[in-house]
Amino acid sequence: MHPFAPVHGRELWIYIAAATAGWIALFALLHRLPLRHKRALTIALTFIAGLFYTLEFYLPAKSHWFPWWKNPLSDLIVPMGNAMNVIFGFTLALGLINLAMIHGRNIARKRPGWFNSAAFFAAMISMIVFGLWQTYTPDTNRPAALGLSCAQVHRVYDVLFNGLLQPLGATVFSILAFYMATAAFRAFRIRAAEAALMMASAFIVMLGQVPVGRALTNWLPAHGFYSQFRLERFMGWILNTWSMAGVRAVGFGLAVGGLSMALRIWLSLERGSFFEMRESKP
Amino acid sequence: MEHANEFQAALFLLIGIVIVGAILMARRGRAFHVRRIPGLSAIDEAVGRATEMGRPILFTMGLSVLDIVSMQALAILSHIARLAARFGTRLIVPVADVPLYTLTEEICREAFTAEGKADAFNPQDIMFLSDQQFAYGAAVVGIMHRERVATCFYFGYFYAESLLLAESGAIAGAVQVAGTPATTQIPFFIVAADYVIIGDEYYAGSAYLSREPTLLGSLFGQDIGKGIVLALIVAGSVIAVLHQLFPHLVRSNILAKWLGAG
Amino acid sequence: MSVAAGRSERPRYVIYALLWLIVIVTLIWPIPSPMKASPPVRSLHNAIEALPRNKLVILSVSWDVGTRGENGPQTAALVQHLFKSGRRFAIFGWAYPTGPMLAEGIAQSLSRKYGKRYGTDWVNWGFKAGGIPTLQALAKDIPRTIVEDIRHTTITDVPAMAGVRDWHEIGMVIDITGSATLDAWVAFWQGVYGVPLGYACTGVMGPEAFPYLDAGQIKGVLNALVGAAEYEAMVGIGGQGQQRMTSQSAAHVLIIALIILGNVLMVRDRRRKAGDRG
Amino acid sequence: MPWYVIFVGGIATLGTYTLLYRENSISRFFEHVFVGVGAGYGFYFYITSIIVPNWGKPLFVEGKWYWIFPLLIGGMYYLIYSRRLVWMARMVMLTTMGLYAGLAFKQFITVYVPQIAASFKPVVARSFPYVQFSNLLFFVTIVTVMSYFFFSFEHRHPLIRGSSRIGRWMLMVSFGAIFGSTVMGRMSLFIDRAAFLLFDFLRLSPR
Repeated sequence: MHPFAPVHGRELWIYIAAATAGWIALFALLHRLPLRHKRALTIALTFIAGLFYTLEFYLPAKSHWFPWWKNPLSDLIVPMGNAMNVIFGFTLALGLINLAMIHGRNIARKRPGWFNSAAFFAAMISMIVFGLWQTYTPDTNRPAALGLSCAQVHRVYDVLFNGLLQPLGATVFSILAFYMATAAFRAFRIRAAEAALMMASAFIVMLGQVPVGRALTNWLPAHGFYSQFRLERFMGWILNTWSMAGVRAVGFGLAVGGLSMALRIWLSLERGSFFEMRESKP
Repeated sequence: MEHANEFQAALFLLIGIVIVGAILMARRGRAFHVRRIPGLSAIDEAVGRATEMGRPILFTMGLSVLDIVSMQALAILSHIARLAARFGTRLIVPVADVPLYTLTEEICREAFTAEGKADAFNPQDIMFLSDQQFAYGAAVVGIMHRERVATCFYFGYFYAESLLLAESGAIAGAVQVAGTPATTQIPFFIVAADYVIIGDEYYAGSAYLSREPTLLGSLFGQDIGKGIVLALIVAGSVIAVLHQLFPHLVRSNILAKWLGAG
Repeated sequence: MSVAAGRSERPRYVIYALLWLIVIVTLIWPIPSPMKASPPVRSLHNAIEALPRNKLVILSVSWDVGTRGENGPQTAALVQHLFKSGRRFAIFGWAYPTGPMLAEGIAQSLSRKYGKRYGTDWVNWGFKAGGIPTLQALAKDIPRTIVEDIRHTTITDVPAMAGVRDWHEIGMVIDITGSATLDAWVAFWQGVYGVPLGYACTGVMGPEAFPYLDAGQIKGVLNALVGAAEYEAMVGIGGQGQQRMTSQSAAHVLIIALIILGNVLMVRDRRRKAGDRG
Repeated sequence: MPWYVIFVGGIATLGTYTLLYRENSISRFFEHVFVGVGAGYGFYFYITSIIVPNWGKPLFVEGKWYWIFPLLIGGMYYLIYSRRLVWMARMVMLTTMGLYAGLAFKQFITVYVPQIAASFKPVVARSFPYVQFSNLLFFVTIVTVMSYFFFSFEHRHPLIRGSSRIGRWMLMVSFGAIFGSTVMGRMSLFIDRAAFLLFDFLRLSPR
């Protein structure tokens, strides 16, 4: 029988247990290797992983000279993507553990403000509980559990999502508008000609975007040569020509820089304790 | 374009080989030059000012997490920490990421030890504050005012907190030096800080200070890569002009076709 | 130090109060001002109008609660245009788990006005992790990558998904975003398969979109709330964007005035100091 | 939205805005609640939107036993908390980074090569002088800005020195555009909250 054929029932569990045991045994063996060999293994794996997408793209799909050629890696794109989706799905709880550790420590040591950490846990747990609960119960008046009806479960979730998560997140970020306003008055000093040029460009963009700025140059004709000097047109020209050229030039620099960074990672040329897998000192 | 054409693959190979070649040459001991970067010379001056005034220096990497950007910031921090140790100036480093925090402390301790001032190193001055953007921002602002810092350094990847930090530093009257690859935050540093290291200069700066052969070689290779891109743009523009002026001689922009456009 | 800090607190409160005041006043008493769509907005609108009707549009919702004030009205304007012109669309998220839920709320509340129903007129693919490898897989096999919609129906059983297998059935992808997601769509969809791409982004990222627009990699740009307002005007609907333009104008004028005032005061202080010395 | 949702939302909004006065216990409380519901939402959503349909279904319903491997690989990330086994976590992370490196090579061609081709603009042409001027400005800007970002030699030659100096000036126009656009975005965020407080929470309506 094909080893990757689907299996069911008890057989499935045996397969899963065997695969898990095999995996653990493999890594228990690898763990005994000296660090040098572990590093060599990592270098090899990193290289192979990078090679996958590189060859998939740079090898042609079909070849004129070799009619039997077909890029073999293209068929693996879908399974690879689905596997990465799930692998990342499993790792995304890492951030949660980090947060739980910080706040758990605050509560355990009764640090000042520990009740805020308790509020963190209360909010997190109720979101998880009611989120899962409302997903798997229909929105009806039937009783669910704990004296709550199904509709009430949905209502609690509504409060958590639309009453807390949405307004809190939006408000926290909107505070930036206030910081911007005070910084405009207290910190944005035009000390050099460079900053003056920047501010001129910024003022044109700020005014050209909004009705009040556009109204300033309404007296200019809507067509013909002078229409180019209407604020909204002028702003569009700055964004699309002048500023665009600068942004694109910076982008080319970043692209080559990104390419070199990717090469360094792929070929394990990067230095530093993380990349060389050195044990950090206790 | 599901797969690269020959010209695209050749372009990628050319730039890739140049970069890797330069890195390997640098590692074999070939010395590469890095040009003077104005913002960097300001670092020594800014440390000197804090020493004269007898007030502390603040170094922040914003919300950076442990990655390549922050590792280059640590190279700059190491340089600043050695200067601070030499002059006996206090250095405060608030961090927003736990793994980065442990590495930061290690780097500072090493820098103080290298200057023979291991006992002057105060681990309390390297601190983890919070990984929440505004909680971190507010706490750093608090430190700036309480400790009356004379100099602020901003190196790393910054988000919206850059505005809050640079404003408070400016009000505190500190000399501020900033460098970040985050293009969107550079404008705020330009108006509120004294010296700004722009975009790619950030990577050059850390290579310059750390003298790490891999980074120096990579920088040289990137320069050649950028040179190739620039040469393509100039050549393509010349062909575009010829195409406009003599349409029957130059039928189309062949270079653009090779690159896969149109 | 406390004296200096105390003194510097006063202008802070005055500025905060001013910002509150002008925004509240202009929200309650807005001055109606017709918006004229700029070329990047118009070209996105026209690109959607030119789409064949049998193709699906992907709304990639890469924003979360933090940028709701900008991306929310953009999403609403685009959804209304798609409803109005009778084009099916799929809501999909791969950057923030909240995104597809927020967009679903917007689509739900607008669907009544246009008499549209979930499942036949739009579908919600929910959130998928895995980043770029997942996007690549999506292009080659949509049902196997998505598996279930947000209501846990098997994706091939949703009427709106009839006949949708891979990128061939996708007419356009519109990336509505508050973070750096554009490169991924350009690199692994538009650049590879030539699927047209639309873009709606926050103000911070607006200027960085124009190199892509110039190279034809994106069809058009909605930049922040102003982009939403212009799009509403273009489609001929009312909406939050246009309602809030007076406040937006007032806030911009306030910022410009504060920068100028701050610098005038600096110059005056400097002159006074120079005068004391002389 | 039902009234109780709006009521809770209004209180949460006002509570967060007390931060504008100064750091205080109310704003800190709401900040923690925000982080809590955010983290909780992410967790519950990953389970219902990814783990159950994309992993549980093929593994347990369809019997594809090899789907156990993503769990084993994903689980290795958690070993970063163990000092002895951290090498496994680093191995998985570096392999993933290698995978992304391969993607970056593709990205270079599909994102930036078309932009290089789009930069071939005729500086001299038989078109409107306005278009020609724009093309010239574009060409000068892109060349000078790129020359500013050359690092491996001193900018001594007057040509390169002049070019890189002009490049830095040209960059200021781009930074100004980013500045102006950022102001616009930040203000929209506040206007959104103010509109919520006025029209939903206080039930006023625009005149």
